Amino acid sequence: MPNMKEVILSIKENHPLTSDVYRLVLTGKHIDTMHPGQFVNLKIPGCYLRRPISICDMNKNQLTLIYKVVGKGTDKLSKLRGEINVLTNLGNGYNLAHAKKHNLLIGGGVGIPPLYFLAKELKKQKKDVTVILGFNKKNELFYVDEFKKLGVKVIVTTLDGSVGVKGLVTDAMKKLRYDYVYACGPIPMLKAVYTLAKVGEYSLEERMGCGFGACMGCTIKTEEGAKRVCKDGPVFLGKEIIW
Amino acid sequence: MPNMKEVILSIKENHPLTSDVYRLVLTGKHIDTMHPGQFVNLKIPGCYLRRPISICDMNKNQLTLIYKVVGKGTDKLSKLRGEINVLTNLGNGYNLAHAKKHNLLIGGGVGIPPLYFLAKELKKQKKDVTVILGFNKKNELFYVDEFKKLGVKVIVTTLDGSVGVKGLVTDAMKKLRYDYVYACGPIPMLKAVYTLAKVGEYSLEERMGCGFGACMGCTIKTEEGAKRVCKDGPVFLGKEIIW
Amino acid sequence: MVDTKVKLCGITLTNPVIPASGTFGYGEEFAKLYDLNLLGTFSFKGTTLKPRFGNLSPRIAEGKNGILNAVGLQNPGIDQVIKVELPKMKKFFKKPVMANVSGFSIDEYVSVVKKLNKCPQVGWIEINISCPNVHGGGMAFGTDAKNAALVTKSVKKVSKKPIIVKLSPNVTNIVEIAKACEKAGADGLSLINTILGMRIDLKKRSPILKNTFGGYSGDAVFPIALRMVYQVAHAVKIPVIGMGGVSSAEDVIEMMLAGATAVEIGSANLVDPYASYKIIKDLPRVMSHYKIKALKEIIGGCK
Amino acid sequence: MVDTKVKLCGITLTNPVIPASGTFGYGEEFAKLYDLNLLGTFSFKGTTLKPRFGNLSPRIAEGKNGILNAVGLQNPGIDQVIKVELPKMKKFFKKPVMANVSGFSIDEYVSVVKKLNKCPQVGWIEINISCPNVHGGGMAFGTDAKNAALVTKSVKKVSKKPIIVKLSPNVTNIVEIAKACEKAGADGLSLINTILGMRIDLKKRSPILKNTFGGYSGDAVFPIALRMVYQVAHAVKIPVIGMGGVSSAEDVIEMMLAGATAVEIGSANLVDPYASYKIIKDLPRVMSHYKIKALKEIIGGCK
Repeated sequence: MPNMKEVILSIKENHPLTSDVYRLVLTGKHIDTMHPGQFVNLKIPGCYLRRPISICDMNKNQLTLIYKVVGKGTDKLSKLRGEINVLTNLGNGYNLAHAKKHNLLIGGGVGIPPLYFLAKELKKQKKDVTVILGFNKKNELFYVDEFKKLGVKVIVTTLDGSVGVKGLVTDAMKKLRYDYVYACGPIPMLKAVYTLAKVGEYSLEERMGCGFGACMGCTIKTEEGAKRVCKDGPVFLGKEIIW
Repeated sequence: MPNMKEVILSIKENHPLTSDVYRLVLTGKHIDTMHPGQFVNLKIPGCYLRRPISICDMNKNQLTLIYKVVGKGTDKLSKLRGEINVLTNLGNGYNLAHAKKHNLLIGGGVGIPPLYFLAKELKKQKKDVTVILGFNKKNELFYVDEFKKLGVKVIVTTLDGSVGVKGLVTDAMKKLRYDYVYACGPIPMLKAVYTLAKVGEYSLEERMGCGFGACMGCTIKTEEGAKRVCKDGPVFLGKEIIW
Repeated sequence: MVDTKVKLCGITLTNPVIPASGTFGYGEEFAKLYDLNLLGTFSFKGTTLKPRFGNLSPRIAEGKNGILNAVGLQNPGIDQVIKVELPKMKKFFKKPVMANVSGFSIDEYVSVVKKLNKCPQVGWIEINISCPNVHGGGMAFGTDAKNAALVTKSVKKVSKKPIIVKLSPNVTNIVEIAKACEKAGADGLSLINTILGMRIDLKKRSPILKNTFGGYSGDAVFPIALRMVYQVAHAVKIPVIGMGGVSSAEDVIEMMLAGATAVEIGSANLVDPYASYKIIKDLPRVMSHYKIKALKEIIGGCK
Repeated sequence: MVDTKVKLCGITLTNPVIPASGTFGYGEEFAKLYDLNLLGTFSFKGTTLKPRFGNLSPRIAEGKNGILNAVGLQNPGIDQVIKVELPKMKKFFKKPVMANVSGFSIDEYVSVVKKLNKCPQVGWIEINISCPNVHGGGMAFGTDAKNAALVTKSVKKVSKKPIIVKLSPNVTNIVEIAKACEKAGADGLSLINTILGMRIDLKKRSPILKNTFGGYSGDAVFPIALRMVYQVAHAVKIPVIGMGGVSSAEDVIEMMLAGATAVEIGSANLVDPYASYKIIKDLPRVMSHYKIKALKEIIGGCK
């Protein structure tokens, strides 16, 4: 896999998809090809630490990221125009070789974006893909049509039932047939999913110092010992994670 | 005199006049009329403290400043485009009512800009004005023609004699007739000028915290006791200053 | 409608925002910009028994996201403050003001406090035992628990006003000093004063500040100040005023969650003369965003 | 052609730039980005006798122009470091490396130092008596002159390598502790370690760091670090390594003018993995700009 690289990219688009979820499209030459589940680390002027964002889509010379405004850093990011300093090729992504006949992708809220890139790549490999997209309520929906355009089966769940299946992503899982799972979202959701599925790969989130394995800031305990979410993850096998 | 005011102004021009002296032209509505010798305080992104710069020229909705790149702050300023946060109406300027028949304006290096505004206002009042502009060498000259266009008598001095009178501004003074002096420049120059002239008003420079009299950061001892350069100055009568 | 009221040593503040001593003069410059009666109160320029010019210039240097100052307690002296500044202040500030007092000996602190007893405008006396920019006295009192207690006890003996002791962050164990002041009778504590720092002029190869060292304040020190406020507020029962790099309504709330009853705004007033005003105006919005109905309810709310 | 060479405890460095312990791992991640032999040397991840997981997450929080960390000395333990990390390092780093050692008892420091004696790759041993993120030991040794001297004397007794003691800034009088270490036989001192700080999550109303407090580092602490380096360098005769918020070649020169013989780069490596490389490449330009022919000539040059 190519090394981490520092690049200056142009902000082609930085617009809201919902009230607080934004799409950031970056362009520039020499963007290395990355894999679904990997992330980049953004230098936001006025913030000391970079902000890690997983890749939502990847085309030649173009990178698409989706992020949620949760604090001062992401708020500054949402107002950023012009150029941005980016560390690319970070982390280990999902392992597409693990895909089986029926693959179930499960995303919750802002955990959904990396699954778009994954679904796209799995379709290229002619794999059967079903996606469950979990939201709280209707006005928080994003990227549902984009997933549909990929030709994958899309199931939407909302906590309040305002759209699709009422309840949690796990409520939608029960009725489905699948041999493998790729998931990304809040820890409680991932835990519930793994408890049901007992298989698959899960992308974890943790506060990071560097994002490339130097500071040990994001280390977690796993069945295989201490692992850095940024360097050894962010994607881990369900059985590795201590739930 | 109108109060200090915080305004956001547009950067119309920010270009070098020499290798390290820049002209910054700011435009915006509600720029209050200021007086020669007053200054503004600029918020430069990436710097905590504002940077005080005296006014070089003032037209309706337009402010002209000239500054020298001396450190990281002014270097950042020289690269700044778009908008800038400015505190206007700071300090007490030169007292034009003190002008006599033959008025001599003396500026050294980056101390020259405020004298341009002063010369312009004195000419409006039909006063007789002679200006001595002191530089180190030829390639550091700026604004000589602008002064000439005001219709004032301009004498240039250079340390190395590459242009005009060889030597210090005081060498050019000796041959002149004048009843009053307005000066701005490095302390040793001001001191030499006052020693000869024994009259006039002198603009002092000091590291400032706030620029509007709150922090006492720029206080100096004067014949009339402790004075704040930012609020009680920056222009002082020669006889007030403890040389 | 949110409730921003807090009670500081028996006196109710309409909001917890207090411009800090040394960044607000005696209020005059700011009174021209906005109605100072919008403030909770403000702490006026550190005052000593005799007039002081302070240190020689340069007294100011740029930090990194902060400011270094070595003003050295310039002030006209308590008699002048009582004769000139307080009457002037009366015209634009109708609330009780906080008097900030510095000294170079116990006697000096005591004499100034006695004079302030006669000033009805003064609601609280903030005893500065932590000025890092003066030699002898100042910080010497604030970096030793015994001395800190001695000053506190001596001024308490004569003071008719609540005594708030302003602590130095330049210590190994600020909790020990805070407890000593509480035990000696302090009615409240305020922290942190500035952190001793330095910058060097690379061209001249000499310190930028004539005084060599200066007090470092501004955004940069916020995480250090917050930690000390949290430590002290959890160790004492008297109210704590939090300060150090506070520049937004969010910062005010973070300080209060750490245990601050009120919050002083310092350097922010210097780079933005409207800072304290803007913070007060922004508080209701930020409070509703974080579902805070009454500020007094979040004091020490960080679990 | 400018001369960037300096001598640190008998070993000549081609330049004074040293990535700091805890921000550079064992070099592996950075060796993929640039040739580490360009560095003066680097100080590897703080190592203890037994393997340590460190603190629970979150271990990282944003400061204000800095970073708060509460990693808590995660490391595989000295045996693993000698067996696995040092041989791996040998492939990409040919210079003597600085071994950073932490402990929770004098015996632990001593045992680790004994093991390092047998490692020819190790040029210096940096004794960390100032980690603010571990309970017991760590900073406890660094905030008391007697304890600091005791650790120093004990490791000096067994060490075959120069001992550099890393000091804590969380003290009232760092000079007193520096002198105690010098008297106890330290060959050099490095400062500052991180400053204890805190941030609070306003939504959760709880500390961002699981450990509540963390060590604050990055640009924001530079003026404080510079002041302490200046104070210590003027008080001791042994070489001082300056660190704390250094992020540019100008900062390196400012630290050396204050009295630093070499300069460690910490947090800057985390936000820009090429930081140390860029600083080294930029040094000659900045040196000529300030008319510096040889770096060793400006050490302590601030008058």
